[in-house]
Amino acid sequence: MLIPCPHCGLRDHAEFAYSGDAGLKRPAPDANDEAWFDYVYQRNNTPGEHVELWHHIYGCRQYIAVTRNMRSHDVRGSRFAATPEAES
Amino acid sequence: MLVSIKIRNINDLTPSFCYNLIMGRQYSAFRLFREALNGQQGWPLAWADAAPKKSYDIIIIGGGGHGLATAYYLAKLHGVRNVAVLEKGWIGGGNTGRNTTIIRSNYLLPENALFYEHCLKLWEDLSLDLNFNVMFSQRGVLNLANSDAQMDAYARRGNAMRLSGIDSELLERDQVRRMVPHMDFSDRSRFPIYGGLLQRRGGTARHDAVAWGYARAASALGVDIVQNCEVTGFRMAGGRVAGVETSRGFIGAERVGIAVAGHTSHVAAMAGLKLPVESHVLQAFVSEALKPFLDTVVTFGAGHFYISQSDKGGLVFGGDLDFYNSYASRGNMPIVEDVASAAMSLFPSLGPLRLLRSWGGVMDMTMDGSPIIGLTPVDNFYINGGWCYGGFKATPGSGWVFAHTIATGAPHALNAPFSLDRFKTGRLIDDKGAGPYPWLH
Amino acid sequence: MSDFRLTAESCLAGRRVARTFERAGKVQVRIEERFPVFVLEVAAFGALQSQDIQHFEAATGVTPPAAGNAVHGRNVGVAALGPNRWAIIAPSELSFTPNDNFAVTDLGSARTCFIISGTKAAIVLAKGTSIDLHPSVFPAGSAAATRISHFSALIWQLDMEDGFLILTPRSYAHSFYDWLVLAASEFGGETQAL
Amino acid sequence: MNGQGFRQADGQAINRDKPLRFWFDGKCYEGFAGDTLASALMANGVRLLGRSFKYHRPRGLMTIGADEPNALITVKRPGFSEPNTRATMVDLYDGLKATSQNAWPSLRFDVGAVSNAVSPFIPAGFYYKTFMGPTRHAWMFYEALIRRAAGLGRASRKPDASRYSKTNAHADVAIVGAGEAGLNEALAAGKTGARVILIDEAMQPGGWLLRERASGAIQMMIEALHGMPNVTILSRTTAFGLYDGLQMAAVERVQDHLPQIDLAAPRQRLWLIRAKRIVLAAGAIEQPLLFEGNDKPGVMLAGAARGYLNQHGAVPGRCAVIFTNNDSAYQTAFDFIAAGLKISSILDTRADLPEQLAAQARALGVSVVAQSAIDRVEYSRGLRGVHFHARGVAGKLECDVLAMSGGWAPAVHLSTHLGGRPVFDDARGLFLPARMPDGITCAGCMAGKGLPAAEPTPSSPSMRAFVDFQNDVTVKDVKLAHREGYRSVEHLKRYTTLGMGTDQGKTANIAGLSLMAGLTGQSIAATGTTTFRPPYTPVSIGALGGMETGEHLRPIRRTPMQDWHEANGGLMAVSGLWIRPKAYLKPGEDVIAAQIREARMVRQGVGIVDASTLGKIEVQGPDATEFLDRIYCSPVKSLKIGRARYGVMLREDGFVMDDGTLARLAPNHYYLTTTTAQAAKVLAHMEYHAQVTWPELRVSIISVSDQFAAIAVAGPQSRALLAGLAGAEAFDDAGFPYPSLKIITFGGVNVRVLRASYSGERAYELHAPAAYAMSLWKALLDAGAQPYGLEAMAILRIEKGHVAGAELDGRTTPADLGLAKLVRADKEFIGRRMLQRPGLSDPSRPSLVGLVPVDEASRIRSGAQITLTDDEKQPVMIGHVTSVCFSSVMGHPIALALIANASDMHQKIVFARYPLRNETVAVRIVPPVFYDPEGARLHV
Repeated sequence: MLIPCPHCGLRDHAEFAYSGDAGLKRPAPDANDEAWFDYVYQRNNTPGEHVELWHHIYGCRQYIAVTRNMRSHDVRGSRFAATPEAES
Repeated sequence: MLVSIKIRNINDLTPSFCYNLIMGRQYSAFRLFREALNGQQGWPLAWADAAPKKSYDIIIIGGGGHGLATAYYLAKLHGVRNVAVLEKGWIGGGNTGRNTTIIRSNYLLPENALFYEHCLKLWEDLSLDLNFNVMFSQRGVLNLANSDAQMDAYARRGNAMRLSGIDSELLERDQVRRMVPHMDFSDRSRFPIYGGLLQRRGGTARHDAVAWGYARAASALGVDIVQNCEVTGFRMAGGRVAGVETSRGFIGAERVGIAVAGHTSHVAAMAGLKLPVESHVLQAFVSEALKPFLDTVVTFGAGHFYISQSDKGGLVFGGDLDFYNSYASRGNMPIVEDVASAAMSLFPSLGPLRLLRSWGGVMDMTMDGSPIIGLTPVDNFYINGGWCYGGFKATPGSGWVFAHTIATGAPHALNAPFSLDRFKTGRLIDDKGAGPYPWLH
Repeated sequence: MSDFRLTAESCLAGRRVARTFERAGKVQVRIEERFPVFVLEVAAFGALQSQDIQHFEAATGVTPPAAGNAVHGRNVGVAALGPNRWAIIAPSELSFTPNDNFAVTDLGSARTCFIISGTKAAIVLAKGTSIDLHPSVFPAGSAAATRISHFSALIWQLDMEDGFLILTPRSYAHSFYDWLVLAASEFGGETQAL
Repeated sequence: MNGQGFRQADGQAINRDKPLRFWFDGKCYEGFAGDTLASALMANGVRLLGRSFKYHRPRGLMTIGADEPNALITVKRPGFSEPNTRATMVDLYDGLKATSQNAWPSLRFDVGAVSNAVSPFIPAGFYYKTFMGPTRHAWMFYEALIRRAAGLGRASRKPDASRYSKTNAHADVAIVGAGEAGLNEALAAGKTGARVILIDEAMQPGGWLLRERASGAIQMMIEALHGMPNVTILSRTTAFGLYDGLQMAAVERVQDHLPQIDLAAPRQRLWLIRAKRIVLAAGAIEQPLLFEGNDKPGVMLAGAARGYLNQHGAVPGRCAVIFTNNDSAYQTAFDFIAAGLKISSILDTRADLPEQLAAQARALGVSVVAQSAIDRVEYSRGLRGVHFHARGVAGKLECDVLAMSGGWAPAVHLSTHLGGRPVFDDARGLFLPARMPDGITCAGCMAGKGLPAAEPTPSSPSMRAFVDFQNDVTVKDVKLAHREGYRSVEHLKRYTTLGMGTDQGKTANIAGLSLMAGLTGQSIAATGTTTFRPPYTPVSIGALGGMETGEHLRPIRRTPMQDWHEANGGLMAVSGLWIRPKAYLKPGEDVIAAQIREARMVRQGVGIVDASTLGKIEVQGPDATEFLDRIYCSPVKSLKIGRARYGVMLREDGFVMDDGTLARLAPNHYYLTTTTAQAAKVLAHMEYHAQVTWPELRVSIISVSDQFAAIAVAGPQSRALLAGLAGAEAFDDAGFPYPSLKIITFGGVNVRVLRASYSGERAYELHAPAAYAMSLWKALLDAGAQPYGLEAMAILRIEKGHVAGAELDGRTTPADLGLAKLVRADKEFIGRRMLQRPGLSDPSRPSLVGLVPVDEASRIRSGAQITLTDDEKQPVMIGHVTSVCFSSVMGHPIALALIANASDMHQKIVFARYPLRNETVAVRIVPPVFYDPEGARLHV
């Protein structure tokens, strides 16, 4: 499987460490328990497209947010996790 | 001696047993012999492929080992016979039919150890109980240790097991060598074998037979097994599940349990639940059939790898997850290569032997590596999932406690700790100590 | 207070012997270690402004190369490691003063530098790396932080024919060297003492 | 040596000037270069090549390729042997030695064949119905017997002497199959200058073209390709799997065709090919017909029969009967006649014969019988003839070979690897490739081109007809599966083992599912096929493992002092990727004595230890302080420049992730250490939060684990030792208090000296550039220091109650480890919120205590469980021993443990239970700091 790294280009996924759901937003310190529980533990995990983090540990060491289909493994796009979606 | 009808005590007079006996359906060598004389023409259906009724007392979604076992124990132990098992494809087609068939109860944490030991005890009687040979082979499960720290960790685990009444032995290097001599004990080994933890009562079973055996026994007790019936949604009424929408129409139910490991998240989502679960793919491999030379299940501590040899002669082995969320029951090459490297390193003679088939199973990976069996916020909706990659060995116990939970509306002491709310309370069951990173468990 | 001087030592000390392993009379791969090398990792906290680029050029004599590239200056080479991150490689000490927009980290001891050359150099590396080293895709001046077998490495296609510069973490370099020699053995090669 | 009695003048593939000697079951034969083992045995008139898996029935060649179900043999080589090898895929070489399998005492007389006689008693799935009693463990008894019958070939137990390799390749176009379609695709793509890789499993490209009587044309195509530098042709290479991202895996048999294998070079090579476009031109597989005796030696596929004749001049038989349901087999008749062999008759199952072909056959004097069926074959030490019936007629035909054709099925296997299902084409009655991702296309037969229409499988063939030859699945077994309800194709496969042999049912699956479709009354399309999984044909585990085996399974990480440790009595032990010295043994010393000596040395004088494996990270940037303050649960902001501090960080779920030392070098510049085990995780953890959680923070995180080697100098005399090397003033306590970091020049090199202590004694960690570390280590030795190892280090830290890996097991909170006071309530940090959950703040949680044996002579073991009583019946486990040592200062064993409700347990006597060795030791619970609790030694 190939992961499009915005810096390094198409690379085999063996260069990356998978790092889970890219959609998680750390709640404010005073957010309620539900919000925190949701952030740390609950995942949508619905079949189909999934935006997820791949850490390019053998390359540029950036966390890449990759849009990938969980059924077909087709990769639709990627961006640096550090870059807000808007800019990508 | 070959006759398998044996009544050890009154409990053996199970309904299914009597039914089979009366209907002349009882499997036995004698029956096999009789059938040989008329060309095996007299065998009835192993299980009736039922059409769904309008409604049931209990619907179990998922016709894998866990779902079928649940239905069987509901009927056998709790007297609930108006039960349907809904399977979207063919029974046993999920992870029941795609695993490396390893059975063990060698866990560190007491919650796990006690539960899996209960499963193991059920395994020991399963063939006789179901009158279907599931070929539970107690050939032993040997976990190799490759460092002092690992030996200490295994000692901790083994001692905890022994104090919980579970068999376990700590082997030194030379004892391991006597047991499995053709592993690499040379000095070119990257990770020398220090010793290992052995559970002799562990072993393997014939995975398909487990689904078929439970299906046959449950069917004999009046459970409807409905194949090619995909659940597409839940009909809710007053915060309760009223029934399920399926590819074969609406089916009403008093209570609904799901046992669809691998797909728990999206089935639960239909009932409005979000779970601490991710789906990941785990590959497994089988070699060409060879004259048996490995009679124990061996797991390799350094570089995740486990291997056993089936009764057909194939080496059955596997390794790590593919490490990314997936609902596709197939993996990729890096894991294939890494598993083969580990295989060659542990057994340097495997080089010329050939990999025959590889496959992938979709695993519910939970946030602490332990399953979820119990109640949900929806009060007549019960969940059984999150088996990570250890679901097969749990099959009988999982069905047993799930049946209890659904029938009585409350978890059994054995599955109480595996509640969904443990993640909220922080009373986690993290045998590996890996934290909320499902792909690391 | 005793008077002594510390001396630098390659992690391949004792291994850096000249060896030739021919195959069918051929020697097609050459493995050398360059020691000592001076390596700096420079990271900018944000996108480079013109004064940052000037600062960079003042220190290195070259403009920071774009992703996928490496450039030569006089006695210095610079390769792009990641967004706003570069490896500066030089045979001798070179100073790059950190400021509010640059973090500078000395990695001279952290990296081992190999030069792999010869007609089969790319073939040997292809045993371990999944990136495409074909000249049409990875011409001279290309650089990639990638994976070779179990090792993380920076591969830089040098101007010299069939020559690659490789930076790999020091603690792994021993194993990497053994891997290279094994990978090269089917073609015949030589390792160079320095 | 026997002559090649069945060799014809034909056979363009073989070179008669190159005779080769080979052995089969110890008997010597001759063949020619260009032969496969199969063709050479055929040329020598050897018809019996193997025994089937279940019934041990005699079997001969069925096919001419990778689809061979019967002719499985073991190739013996000096270094190793290769079981279950298809004779059809073995290129003949001089001196080849092969043996038959699954037969005892001999292939011709096989005792196992008795199972054939009892076959009525052992139908499909018989084992599910018996072997259950009388006791719960009965199966173990039966299994022992059954396993004796299991398996085909025998695996060697000796280490595999051969070498394997792996290579990554990239192409614009990768083509599978160098038959007519593949060659054309390669030429077309090659002309455009694209990088092309053409893969073919045979010894030379050409595919079926090589099996035509006249095949001059292809030589030109192949020469044209050889003329293109941008085209790579991989022969003897099987593309066995398709993977995501247009990746293809193939295995090249680099040396398997050579008489001598060069052990310095790979025997096989795994190709990992990434292409922009993949073309599947793998051709089609001929299917057998179902009739009684269809598995007998001498019964083979029609295409194979003429293939051997045309390609190798090997004669399957002198007089053939053709049995077919399609047009393709007529060519076999024509080729036989052209080769001067006899065709006794063509039996065609179809009512309407193909006029032209039938006329052509009759013109050659061959009778063609329509609507015919074979009732049985006559076989005794060879095929004698067939009994058939047709409209009106019935009779027997003499023959020594029966060439059958049940039609051709595209080799769709690869097309299904990415999840697609083959599509059934009703019109032509065959499965076409599945829908595939963009970039993958099919050509030739796989695209359905040039395949003859075949008549569907008859609904009720003979019960004794074999469907799966290798696994002995008969029509009767399929019917039994149907009768018992195993009707899904997957149930059929799993219940009868149909298609589960080494050939993965290439000649069995379609017949099997057609039969099931007939029985259920469903269409074949609705019945569907089982999924084909990689690999297409079996691949050696060695090739998949490549070079990364044995000592190369994982890299070994080495500190700069590694060679010295090994050369100076270091007792080395694996610890993660590192191999570290447990202790340095003096002559006559055992490891226990050595570690106690080393620990005392540190307590009383000074010692040095190689701590280079610690993780080291530099954090720089305007927001470095803010960032670290959120990462550590312990205070950071108050850390002054030049000072250091012990720090703890949590995972977001509130459990301890790691601990270490944090030092501030400059306002925006921090240097921190992690434990050896967690180094990589901590780096990734910090990068995650810097990039994902707080991208707005301007911070740079770089690992310097390899840049700095760390040497801890510990003991009351450490200062004196170091002062001797770098000057006393540098180590003046006023200017260099505990804990802090100072850069001090040693022998001209700046060294980061961290005044921190793991041993509880005055100690300094010298973090020196790794290149200079060995030189510094030597200087310390010259100054009189002696080294200590991991075990002594463990003693020293356990005596001080410092936690390490065994305590930081991913399940402990700061409070569990007695570190609660470090957790700052007045700031936000990773893990704060989850740490507040009841399960993590429950006072009954196991927490850290010390243990001493009541009888000081008795031994506590690491991994022991703690129970309240020594009662054998109802042991109540309240915790476990995490770390143990023999205390150098107290003169008896001490231990750290995690125990529930520890606060109420002080001075209580409990039991360290080690049932694995039947040991129970009474222990007293004491505070976890055994030595110098007030920390005075730090300043001595």
